[in-house]
Amino acid sequence: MKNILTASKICKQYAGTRALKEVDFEIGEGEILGLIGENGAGKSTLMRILCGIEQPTSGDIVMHGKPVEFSGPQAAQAEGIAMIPQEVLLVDELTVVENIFLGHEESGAFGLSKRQMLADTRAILAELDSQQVDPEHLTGNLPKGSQQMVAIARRVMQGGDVFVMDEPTASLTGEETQSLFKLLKKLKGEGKASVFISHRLEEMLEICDRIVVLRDGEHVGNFINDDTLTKDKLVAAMVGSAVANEFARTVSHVGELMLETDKVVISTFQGRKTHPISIQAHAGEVVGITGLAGVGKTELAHVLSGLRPVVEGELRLRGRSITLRSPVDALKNKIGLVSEDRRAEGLVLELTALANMTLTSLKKLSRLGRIEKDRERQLGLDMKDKLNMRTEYLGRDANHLSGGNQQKVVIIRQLCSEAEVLLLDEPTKGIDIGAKAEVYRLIGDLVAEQKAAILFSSEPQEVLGVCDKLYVLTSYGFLGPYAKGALDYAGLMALEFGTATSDTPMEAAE
Amino acid sequence: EDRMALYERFGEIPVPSKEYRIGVILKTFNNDYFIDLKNGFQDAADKYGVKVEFFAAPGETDLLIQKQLMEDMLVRQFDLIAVNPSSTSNLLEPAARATKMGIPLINVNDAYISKEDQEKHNIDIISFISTDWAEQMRHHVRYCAEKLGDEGGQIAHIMGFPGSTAATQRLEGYETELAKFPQLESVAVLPADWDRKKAMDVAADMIQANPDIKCLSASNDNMALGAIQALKNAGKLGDMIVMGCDGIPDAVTAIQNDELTASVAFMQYENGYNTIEAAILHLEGMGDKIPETLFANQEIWDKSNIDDKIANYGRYYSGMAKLTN
Amino acid sequence: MTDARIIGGAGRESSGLITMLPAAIESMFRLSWRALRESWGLILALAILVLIFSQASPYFLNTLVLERILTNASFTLIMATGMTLVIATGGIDVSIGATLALSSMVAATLMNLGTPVLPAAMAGLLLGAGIGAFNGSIISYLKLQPFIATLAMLSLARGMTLIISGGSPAFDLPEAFTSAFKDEMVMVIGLGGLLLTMLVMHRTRLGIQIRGIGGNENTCYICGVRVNALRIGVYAFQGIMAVLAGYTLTASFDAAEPTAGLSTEWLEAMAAPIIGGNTMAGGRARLFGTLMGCLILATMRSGLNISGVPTAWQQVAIGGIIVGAVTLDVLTNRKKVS
Amino acid sequence: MNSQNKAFGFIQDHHLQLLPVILLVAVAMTILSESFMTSQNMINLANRVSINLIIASGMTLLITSEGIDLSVGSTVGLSAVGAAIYFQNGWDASFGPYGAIVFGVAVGAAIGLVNGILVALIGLPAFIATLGTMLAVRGLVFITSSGRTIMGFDPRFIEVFSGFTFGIPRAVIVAGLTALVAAYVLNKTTTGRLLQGLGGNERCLYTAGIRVKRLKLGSYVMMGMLAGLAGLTLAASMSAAEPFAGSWYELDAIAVVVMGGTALTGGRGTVMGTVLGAILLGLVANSIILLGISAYYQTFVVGLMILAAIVMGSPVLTGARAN
Ligand SMILES: Nc1ncnc2c1ncn2[C@@H]1O[C@H](COP(=O)(O)OP(=O)(O)OP(=O)(O)O)[C@@H](O)[C@H]1O
Ligand SMILES: Nc1ncnc2c1ncn2[C@@H]1O[C@H](COP(=O)(O)OP(=O)(O)OP(=O)(O)O)[C@@H](O)[C@H]1O
Ligand SMILES: [Mg+2]
Ligand SMILES: [Mg+2]
Repeated sequence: MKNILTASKICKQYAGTRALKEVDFEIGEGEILGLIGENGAGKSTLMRILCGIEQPTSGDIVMHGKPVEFSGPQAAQAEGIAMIPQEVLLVDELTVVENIFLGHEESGAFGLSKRQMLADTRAILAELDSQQVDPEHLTGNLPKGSQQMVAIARRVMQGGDVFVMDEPTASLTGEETQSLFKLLKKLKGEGKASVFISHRLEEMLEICDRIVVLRDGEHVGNFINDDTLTKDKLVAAMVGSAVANEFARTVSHVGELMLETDKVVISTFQGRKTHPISIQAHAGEVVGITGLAGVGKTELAHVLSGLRPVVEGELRLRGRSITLRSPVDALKNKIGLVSEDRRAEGLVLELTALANMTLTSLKKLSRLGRIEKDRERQLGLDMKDKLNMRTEYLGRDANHLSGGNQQKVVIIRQLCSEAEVLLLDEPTKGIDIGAKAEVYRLIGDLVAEQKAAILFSSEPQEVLGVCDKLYVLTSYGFLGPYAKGALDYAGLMALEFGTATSDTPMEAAE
Repeated sequence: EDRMALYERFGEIPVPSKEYRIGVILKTFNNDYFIDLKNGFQDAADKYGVKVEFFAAPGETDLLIQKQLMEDMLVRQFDLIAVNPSSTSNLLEPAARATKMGIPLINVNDAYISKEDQEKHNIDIISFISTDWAEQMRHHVRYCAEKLGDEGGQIAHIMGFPGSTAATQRLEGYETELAKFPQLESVAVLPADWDRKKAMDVAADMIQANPDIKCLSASNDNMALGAIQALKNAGKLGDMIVMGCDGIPDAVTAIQNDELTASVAFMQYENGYNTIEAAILHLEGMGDKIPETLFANQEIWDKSNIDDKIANYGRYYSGMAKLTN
Repeated sequence: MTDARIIGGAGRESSGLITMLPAAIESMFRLSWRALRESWGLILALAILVLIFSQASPYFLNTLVLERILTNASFTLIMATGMTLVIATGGIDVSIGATLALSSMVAATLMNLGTPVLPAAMAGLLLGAGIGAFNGSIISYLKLQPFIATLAMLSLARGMTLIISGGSPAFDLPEAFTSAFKDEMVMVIGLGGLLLTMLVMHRTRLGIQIRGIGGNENTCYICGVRVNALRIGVYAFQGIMAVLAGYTLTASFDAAEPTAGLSTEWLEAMAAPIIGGNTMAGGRARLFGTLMGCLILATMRSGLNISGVPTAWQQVAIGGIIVGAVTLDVLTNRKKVS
Repeated sequence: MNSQNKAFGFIQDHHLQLLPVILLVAVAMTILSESFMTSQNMINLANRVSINLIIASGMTLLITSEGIDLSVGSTVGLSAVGAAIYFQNGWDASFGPYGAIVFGVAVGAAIGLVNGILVALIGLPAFIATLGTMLAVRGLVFITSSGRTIMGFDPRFIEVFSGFTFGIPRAVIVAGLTALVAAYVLNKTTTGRLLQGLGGNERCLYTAGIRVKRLKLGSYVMMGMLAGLAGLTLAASMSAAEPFAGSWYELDAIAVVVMGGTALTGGRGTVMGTVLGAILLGLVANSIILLGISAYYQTFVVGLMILAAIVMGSPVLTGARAN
């Protein structure tokens, strides 16, 4: 197998950090290469360099045997490198078609050949099993998963020899991931190479031929994916030490009833009404809410945090009925949301990580409206220790943090503001296995302090592993609660897809 | 009564055969000077029992708005329209249209629709009732030369908004007249856009840069008063001659208080008044009595004559009431 | 790179005149339908204005007035069209008034110096395009904020105008020039420019890419859109439109005024697109909305004049009406824009 | 690096981007004109800057929160005329000469409130909403002043703004204090932090449960009050209120804010930069006159200087991050 691309001794120095230290890296024709590493290991940075979005401080890249200097993304594209960045880069104001053909529009005798482009768009979306996406819809209003698929479609449409995908599956669902893998295999068949980044090691083991591991910007491992390769080996290489059961967390005694929804009906972004939803979240327990994408998990989270109105039914906090007109009310009632869409809702990218953490707890950090900077910093330091973040990150602008660290910042904000009911919508999206374990542990510690946590997630392992009590949101009904262990993976899948024979939900977990 | 003595221009004015509707379009209302002009129109109209309607753009430099304003006026079928154009050209089109529609026009005050333009665009203008702008600044220079005597000295000019007719013509008068007095050295010509605050800042810096200026000529009273303020702040009030133009109430007060040295006063009130009389003559078919151009008297007002000027003319300054009594 | 494409090559050959023509027509219909749906709040506002004014004054409903309104709207439209594109890229150009004055002054002066009309007019247009291109360049390459960059240009151009003209207008211009930009020509230029721009925005890649820049410059860059070149082009276009507007003004004055385009002209050219539902943030190009904006402004002015509302009160009314129109639009359909 | 400082409240280095330009001009002027480095000229300079600075300080906060207010110029006019009318109607008899200050600021606050309601509550684009109020309020100025310049302020009122303290003109002190407070609010207080957040990502603040509307509303009222204060300062320094007082002040204010390095896209703001911007603008105007540059060349030269200043401050050249 001959190499398409070889990068040697790549270094990248940022104002604050050395993101990459003399990384060597090569990829061959028809190879699917996995790239893993903790948050901030330098994966995205390396990819950005290979794609000409950033220039290396030192080191050189050889492609098809000849050395290349990528002055910019166009240059890299010309060489046949196709990048799908970590943060989905679509123009929200443009339609799906317009996005897919952006910069490569097709013109005919009467200007744009819109029909043609529509046809091609439908074709490629079909290829990715995303027929449901309307090509003339503004991408801004699409579900995250669909947005990711559109971004992938665009790249494929524009072609290339090396496809670089930075955590594409982070916002994808199971099926969507499978269609993506189908595509990767197809590309492989055509002798194209792909670089694939993910924090889901199972995926890595499933699809990759070879897996490269980065740690603190250094190349620390290179594994051929044969059947001897195991998740633990990879974890060990990534973290430097083995991580015990990532889901391990202190199970605490269940206390008073905190948040309760009584036959609450909500409307999804697509305007569909859900079945009546009745959940009970007690202090000291982690309640899971799962279901396929589009069933309305996020919407439920939004309803519980005052972002969306309740259509029918009643919300109760500690038994007394409450109405949440806006997130302000939620904050007053000490209900906090860790939003799924971290860039759009979670962070102020212009503010430092620290400022983002303390955004909702400024009152208690200030006297007469004056922020007491050292107390603020102290709080930040304490918090970042809990999720072992590097101190230097505190002072860095949020948009210069790696994806995972951004997610940590958003979670820390809720911890600072002393929320008693914590709503976590896909909280581990795009964070590394170590961090995941910490987040779970953290959730554990929280509920141990007699707080309630509600985890909205579409990752079966996660909900099955972490939650004391599980509800399943499906198009045909609202199921649950199921006690921990009452469901296994297969059972859960069966419920989500509605293929299960009626499973007897347990009585409220006590 | 004395107004007749002062302003009688046309002899006996006939009683209008009907209540004529006369449209008046001015540059702006937001300036004492134009308000006095307006009052001239109003008083005459009341006296002879004709109807006037006033229009004006917000500011003197809103050429386009004034043009559109007049175009819209035309549909309202006035018997005669008096125009005070913001520039020599911005009202040509509507004026031509008016003539086509058979609406007689009188050109009041500064911007003058020239003979050539009148022919080129077939505009009939009965009369140009105005003031000689250049002349006003000539007054300034002469007054200054007389006061400073033979040894002369430094003089400076604060002009209005660069590019506006009045500012340009007044500057021209200032410069042409200066040529006649070698003993006067013009050290600065600076624009302050008719704005009092700007004039204050400009003057402050100007006297800084040229400590021995003997005479400040401002293109209107408003700016002159700004300059006065600057002199006060610098504690140089009274060190130099300051001259304004228009004779607005504030200026008169300033002269009485020995702050402003002099102002070139001219009866904008009179222009308004005469225009109505001329209009009536024309509409009554006695157009032959109207001269092609009619310039209002203008004279230097200073401490020496201010009080009896006020005594005589005061009441014709709408703003003077507060001074005379 | 099309050969490298993997999927969706199907039926490319069939793209010929036969399939294109109906496509073009059909999409035109869809567009105009969407335009109507997007801006019915504005249409409503306009209707209300007409109703009020026709009640307020017997002279309002009158062909002469209608003609005036259309002409005035067209005049604003010439610049507003360019501004719509500038705003679509997420930019703003406050220098158009000054550009208008300068190029008109230059062209007029050249003509008075005996230069034939065509070259003189061309010179003015080139100057305008140059000024625009300069704006675009410093914004693109020096990453300056459009507002401040064009503000500097405002002073420069304004100053140049004064220097060249010495403060006095340049008059009696050749008949050939004035007649080419007078009366109905204003409407021709205004509406012609609008239709042409609409065509470009909807039928060519430029449309997508211009909106793209406003939406997410970075993405466009990564996707190989020539962001800087495009932005420079847009500002140059705006410059040209400003000059054309200047020429119509000069023609109707039969003189190039040093104080032309000082305030209202460019303020309204900036207001119209935003009244029309284009957002300062960029990413949208609602040219039909811009047209409605111009019509609302023109109707408002004439209406107030004819109803004999005193100038001062007119100002109040104008402010109120602008706010009212946008409110109506926001409340009817537009998403919140911050 | 600099963002680290920012977290702990230090001045970001690129806030001072205009300093070299200012020094350059100052040095050049000292050489070119002996009357430049005189105390009197410095006082003139400061006076020139002060009113713009009062407005620009508020505008910095507003723009940092991704707002903008084009109506400040008209507000200046209305508060000036308001104060004049206060004395004309002899209200000082009952409320004393200093009541005029309260009145003028209140007028400003009222206009700010209207802007706030339009932008924060109804959700109009700030640009168009305040353009509307800009025209409307100017109209009110014309009406209330009936187009005339109004004089006759109580000397005690004038003293407040136009007197001297320790040889420093009061107007300058007022402006200086305003800038200081603005800087303090922006860098040290909860409000400032939230304003930055608002400019950075409004959706995030809303989701986090912060009273976004109230915050916005407040910022516009604040802007209005400062414009009112500027109006009073103007009226006092002229001891007159003109119908056109304050025209185009909004442009000057926004210009210096942006020159100073605050992004119109919100999220990042610097009062320090604004102060320098205001100084530079005043310096240019002052220099032109000291050098006796001919009337018709002034506008051009001003443009040239602004261009030079912003080019030198360009993120590309200073290496600072582009917003
Ligand atoms: N523009 C920047 N300026 C300064 N530091 C940066 C910048 N971009 C990234 N970094 C730092 O470089 C390091 C590598 O970041 P990178 O985004 O490559 O991590 P990653 O491996 O992609 O992490 P994740 O899995 O969370 O995406 C991190 O420490 C990050 O904080
Ligand atoms: N109209 C919309 N406004 C805001 N966000 C939207 C909208 N439509 C979709 N989204 C986003 O797209 C994502 C998918 O939402 P959807 O309700 O379809 O799935 P879900 O039930 O939340 O499942 P998941 O959380 O796995 O996406 C959500 O994160 C939501 O934030
Ligand atoms: Mg990454
Ligand atoms: Mg979701």
